[in-house]
Amino acid sequence: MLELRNLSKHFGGVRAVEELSLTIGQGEIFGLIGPNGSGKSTTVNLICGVFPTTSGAVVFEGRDLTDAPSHRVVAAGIGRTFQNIRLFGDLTVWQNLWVAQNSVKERETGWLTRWLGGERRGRDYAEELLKFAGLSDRSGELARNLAFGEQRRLEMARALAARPKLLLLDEPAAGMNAEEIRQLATRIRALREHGMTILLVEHVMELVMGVTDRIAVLNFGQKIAEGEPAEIRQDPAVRTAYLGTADA
Amino acid sequence: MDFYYGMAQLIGVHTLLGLSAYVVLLTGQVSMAQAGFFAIGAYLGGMLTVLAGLHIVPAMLLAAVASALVATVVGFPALRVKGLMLVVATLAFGEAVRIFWFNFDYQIAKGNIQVGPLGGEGFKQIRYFPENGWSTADVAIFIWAWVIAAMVALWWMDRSRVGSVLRAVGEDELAAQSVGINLTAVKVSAMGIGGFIAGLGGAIYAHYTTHIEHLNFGVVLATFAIAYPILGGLSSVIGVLLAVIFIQGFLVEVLRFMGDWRNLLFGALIVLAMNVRPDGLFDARATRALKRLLGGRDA
Amino acid sequence: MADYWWDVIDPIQSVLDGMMFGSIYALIGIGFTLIFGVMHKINLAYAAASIGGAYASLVAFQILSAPALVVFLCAAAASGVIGYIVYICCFRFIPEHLPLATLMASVGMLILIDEVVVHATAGMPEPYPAMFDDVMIDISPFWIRGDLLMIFALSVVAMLILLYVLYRTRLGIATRAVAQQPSAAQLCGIGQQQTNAVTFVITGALGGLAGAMVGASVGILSPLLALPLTVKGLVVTVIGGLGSIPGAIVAGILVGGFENVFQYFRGVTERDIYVMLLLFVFLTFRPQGLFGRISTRD
Amino acid sequence: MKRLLTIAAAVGVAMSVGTTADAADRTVKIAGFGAMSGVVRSFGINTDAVMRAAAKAINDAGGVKLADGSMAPMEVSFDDDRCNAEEGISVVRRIASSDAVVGVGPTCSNVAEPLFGILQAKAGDEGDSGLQFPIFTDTAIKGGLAKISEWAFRNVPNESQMYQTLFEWLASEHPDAKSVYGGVEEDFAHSRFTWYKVMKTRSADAGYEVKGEAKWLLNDTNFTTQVRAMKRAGADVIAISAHPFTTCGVLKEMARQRVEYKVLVGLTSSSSLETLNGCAKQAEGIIIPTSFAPVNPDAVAAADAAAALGGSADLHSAAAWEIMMILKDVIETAGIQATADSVAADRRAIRDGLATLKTTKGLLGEITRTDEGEAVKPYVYVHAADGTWAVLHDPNT
Repeated sequence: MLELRNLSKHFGGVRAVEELSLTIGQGEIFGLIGPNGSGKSTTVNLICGVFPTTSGAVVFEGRDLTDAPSHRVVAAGIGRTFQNIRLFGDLTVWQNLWVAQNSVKERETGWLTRWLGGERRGRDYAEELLKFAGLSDRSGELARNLAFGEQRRLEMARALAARPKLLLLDEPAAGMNAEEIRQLATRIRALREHGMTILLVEHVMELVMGVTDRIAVLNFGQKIAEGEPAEIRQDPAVRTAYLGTADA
Repeated sequence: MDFYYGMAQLIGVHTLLGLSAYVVLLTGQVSMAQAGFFAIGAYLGGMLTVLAGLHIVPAMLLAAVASALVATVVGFPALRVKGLMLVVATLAFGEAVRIFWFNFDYQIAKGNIQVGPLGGEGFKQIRYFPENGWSTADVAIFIWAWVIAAMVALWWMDRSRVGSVLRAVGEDELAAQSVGINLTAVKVSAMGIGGFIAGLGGAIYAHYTTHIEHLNFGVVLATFAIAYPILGGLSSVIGVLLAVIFIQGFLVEVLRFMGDWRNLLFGALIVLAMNVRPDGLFDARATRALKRLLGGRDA
Repeated sequence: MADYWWDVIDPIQSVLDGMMFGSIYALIGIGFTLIFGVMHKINLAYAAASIGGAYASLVAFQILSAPALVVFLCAAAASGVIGYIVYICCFRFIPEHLPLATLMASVGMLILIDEVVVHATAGMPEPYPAMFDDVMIDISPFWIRGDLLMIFALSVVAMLILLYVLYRTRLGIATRAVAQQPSAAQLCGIGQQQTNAVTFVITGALGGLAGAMVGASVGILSPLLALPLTVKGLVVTVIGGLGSIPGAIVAGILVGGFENVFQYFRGVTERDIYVMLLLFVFLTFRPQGLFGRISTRD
Repeated sequence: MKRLLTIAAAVGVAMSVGTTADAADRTVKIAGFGAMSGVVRSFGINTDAVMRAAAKAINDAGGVKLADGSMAPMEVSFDDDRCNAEEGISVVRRIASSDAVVGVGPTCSNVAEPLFGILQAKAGDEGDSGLQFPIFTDTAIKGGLAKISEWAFRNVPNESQMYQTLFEWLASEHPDAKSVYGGVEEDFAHSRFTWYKVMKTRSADAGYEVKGEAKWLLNDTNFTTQVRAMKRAGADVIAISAHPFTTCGVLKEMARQRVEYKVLVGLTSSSSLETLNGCAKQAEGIIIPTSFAPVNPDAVAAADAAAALGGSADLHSAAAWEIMMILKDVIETAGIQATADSVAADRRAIRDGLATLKTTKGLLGEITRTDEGEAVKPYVYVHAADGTWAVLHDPNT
């Protein structure tokens, strides 16, 4: 479904991502892990067209998305969340979802009503998303007034509002307690039930090992291992580079 | 009574100027080019009625469209820069427009006098209103018809998805892109809408002051343009109107009796207002209260 | 000398004059850039405060008939005080996350300072002292105005002092720390508000000197000066690269020089259009300015 | 909401214009306006003081005689228009909504021009909805403004005539001076008009060779390039059409570059204190034609009366003195009622009275008035000598 071909990104002399190749299949939950500064977030940003690639290609469903502007990436069916939450704080919870409704399905309705119509349009799907994120009773609240966990959930719901096929989650568990992480894992699995493909970039091993089908490990911008969670856990290279220092 | 109609005219025109900056500010762009668009509207509007003999309404619309086109063209390079760079870039553009009109001569004979813009000496006798027997009240009502139309359109836009999208872009461009918003389209359209409204305002301005010259459209006017929405608070079009009334009505007109003190108070009260209400005179809370008052659903 | 020679000499002479005049733009540009560097905010009242300081120093000139250099220093001191007042009124109490509010407040301050000056002087042009204004250095075929050279030298000295303060003293290091990492600096015990206030006083003093230099180079002060200086100062700041002091210096001199080139070849009425075009060229091909870094923060 | 309404009501009250006139003590209300703030603040201060001084002089002598033979005092008000077109219009609309019978002002040409535009072009023209309110302008020198409206009158010198005779006189006084070089503040309507349409053509008419002109903008500070060209031209007469700030800047630069000239001519409106305040030393000898100088007992008395009220009588403000005196005569001839109900009729009567005037008395002698509402005022040539303006020559003698 998503294929990265020899993707590289250099910032000046720093090789943030080097010759990275990955293939994520339809319906898969794919984990991308690695120590701090290993290039995980850069990879997400490259897929989303935040900054231009140095070399290599991003191919999604057979279409070349290398260096496509972000909004085209979204239109192609890729949604994302951010490591440090980036909600529209001065908009309400509901409006955050509303602005994100850019999918093909919405575009089929007349542009006039879609853009200039009132807030009632697209309500059903948004209602569904709010329920999914556990925010049904907070739709009129300004996003900035939400608690931290709620903000994380809203951001994920916002990414889903555009009806993506592939969801990139950039460290969604950062700052969460064990209970919240458990709920997150349930939510991720539920998404897969709905046919969503997920790329999970994460630090928290508990989560990654628990929900992913396959994992790739980055170190210094390069892929040092790829395989099923169990294999990765045993991989000596990974142990020295990463797991050796982190609590598995 | 004439005086009040005159004030209504002035407040109406400045509200249009403020609204034009408001739209652009929603996308997070502080544009100091609004005075430039205003000038384009003023000169073209004046030329269309005086030189081409058009009726005021088509003259205004044509001037506004031209001004919107220029604004759209400015919108593209403006995408590259943000923050202070954008302030300075748009300021430079506004000044360039002013200097363009300063160097622009186009006069034709009409009766026994020459009419049309004449560079540094200005463009005089744009007397469409008095020549056609419009009373001060007529003109005030005419201007307010436009102002209300613009305000209703923008109020509606604010409540529609467009408004949320503009604000989303203003708040976080990266996040806005990542939910599929086309930044270029949004920012350039905002510039275009702003240019259109500024063009309308400029065209009326030329007609109600009857004489324009390049010095009218300098940095001071550009500053006023952004002052209205900022002082009014960016939460609704009502704020813009309130800020215009505060500046043009209160600081300029009501305080006139204070003579010498008026001008000292002018700056000082703006400083004070920003300290007391940094979110603007009419902030988000006030807007929500108003929406409830109007029976709207507080989504 | 043959006539055609003047066609070569005159433009060069114009550029020389312009570049020396540009050192004033540089001083104003440094002020904008420094405040931007530390607070990421624009202080639009800056040029007005500079002229205000120069006006305040007229007291020393007209009543105490102090020598020119003392008058200049008084201008610097007065502008430092005004800088502090501007900080208190427009920046101190307005929340950090509302840059538009501070922008507007500084506009209010600009109007206020201008109007105070107008009230104090009835808007009359006031004579301002200069040093060496009767000296004309003749390096045939060119000549250089003694007072402009003096202004140039004083500006350079002021910039060197500023660079020393910024890079060699504890105060300067604190300022730069706040500029780069406000929260981390706070953890290290560097008071952000104190640093900001000090930045305003230092840049204010620098602006006062610039105001005095403007007065000295023209020979008169007028409240008319504040607005054009604000515009030119901002242009210089952007061309030089936001937050870059060497950038502001080079850009100031560059803009001063170009201004005169355009004036010489295209006339005074079109001059400023070309200055603005120069700015657009920079924004298009080098948006980070002469010495600015491309921001890698998102 | 309630608080908002209270504020709105308060604003409404504060904005309202007084329209009550007590029949018992009738006064003739004259409304002055001009710039009291900004760089031309001195204009407003002076005009305000001169108008009050003139009103005091008239009232001390008994006041103005009304239609029914009773005497009424003159009452003067003064509003600040910031030298801004929109504010000027607002101020006049405000005055016109009060019971003032005539307006005196504005100072700035750039206010006068739009302002005259909102007045009715032809008095009594039903099809023209312009404001019907007489305005008698003191300063606003830019040529030919009064023809915009029949309700507009000016008491300003005729620059074209002044400079014509000045250059003719100079040609006879300085037969060795053959050529003229101009300096013009290019972006200000009045100074630009005066150079291109007045000084340049009039000096050519007087037989001078015009060698060109240096141009600068009104807030320029660097004149090196322009002055170098000026020096290169080597003209005998330098004529500067600019306001005091840049006039001083240019004169200082001319001193630095040691520009040599035989005669220096300046713009009418620069014959004020501002120029002397800014650069008395460099301006020494500059010759300016002006419609006011304290050369006779009347003029001295007017200047003293103004000084007593904190203003200075110069060519701008002295015109306001004359206007007050002219208005007194016109009002007495026209015979106005000065009651609350007669305001419109009184204004019309004053306008018609002003329109029929052929000659009036001025401080320097008789002023002839044209059908277009312009004045042809007597004038003198002054020059800067030892930090004051001294009369150099009186063309009438």
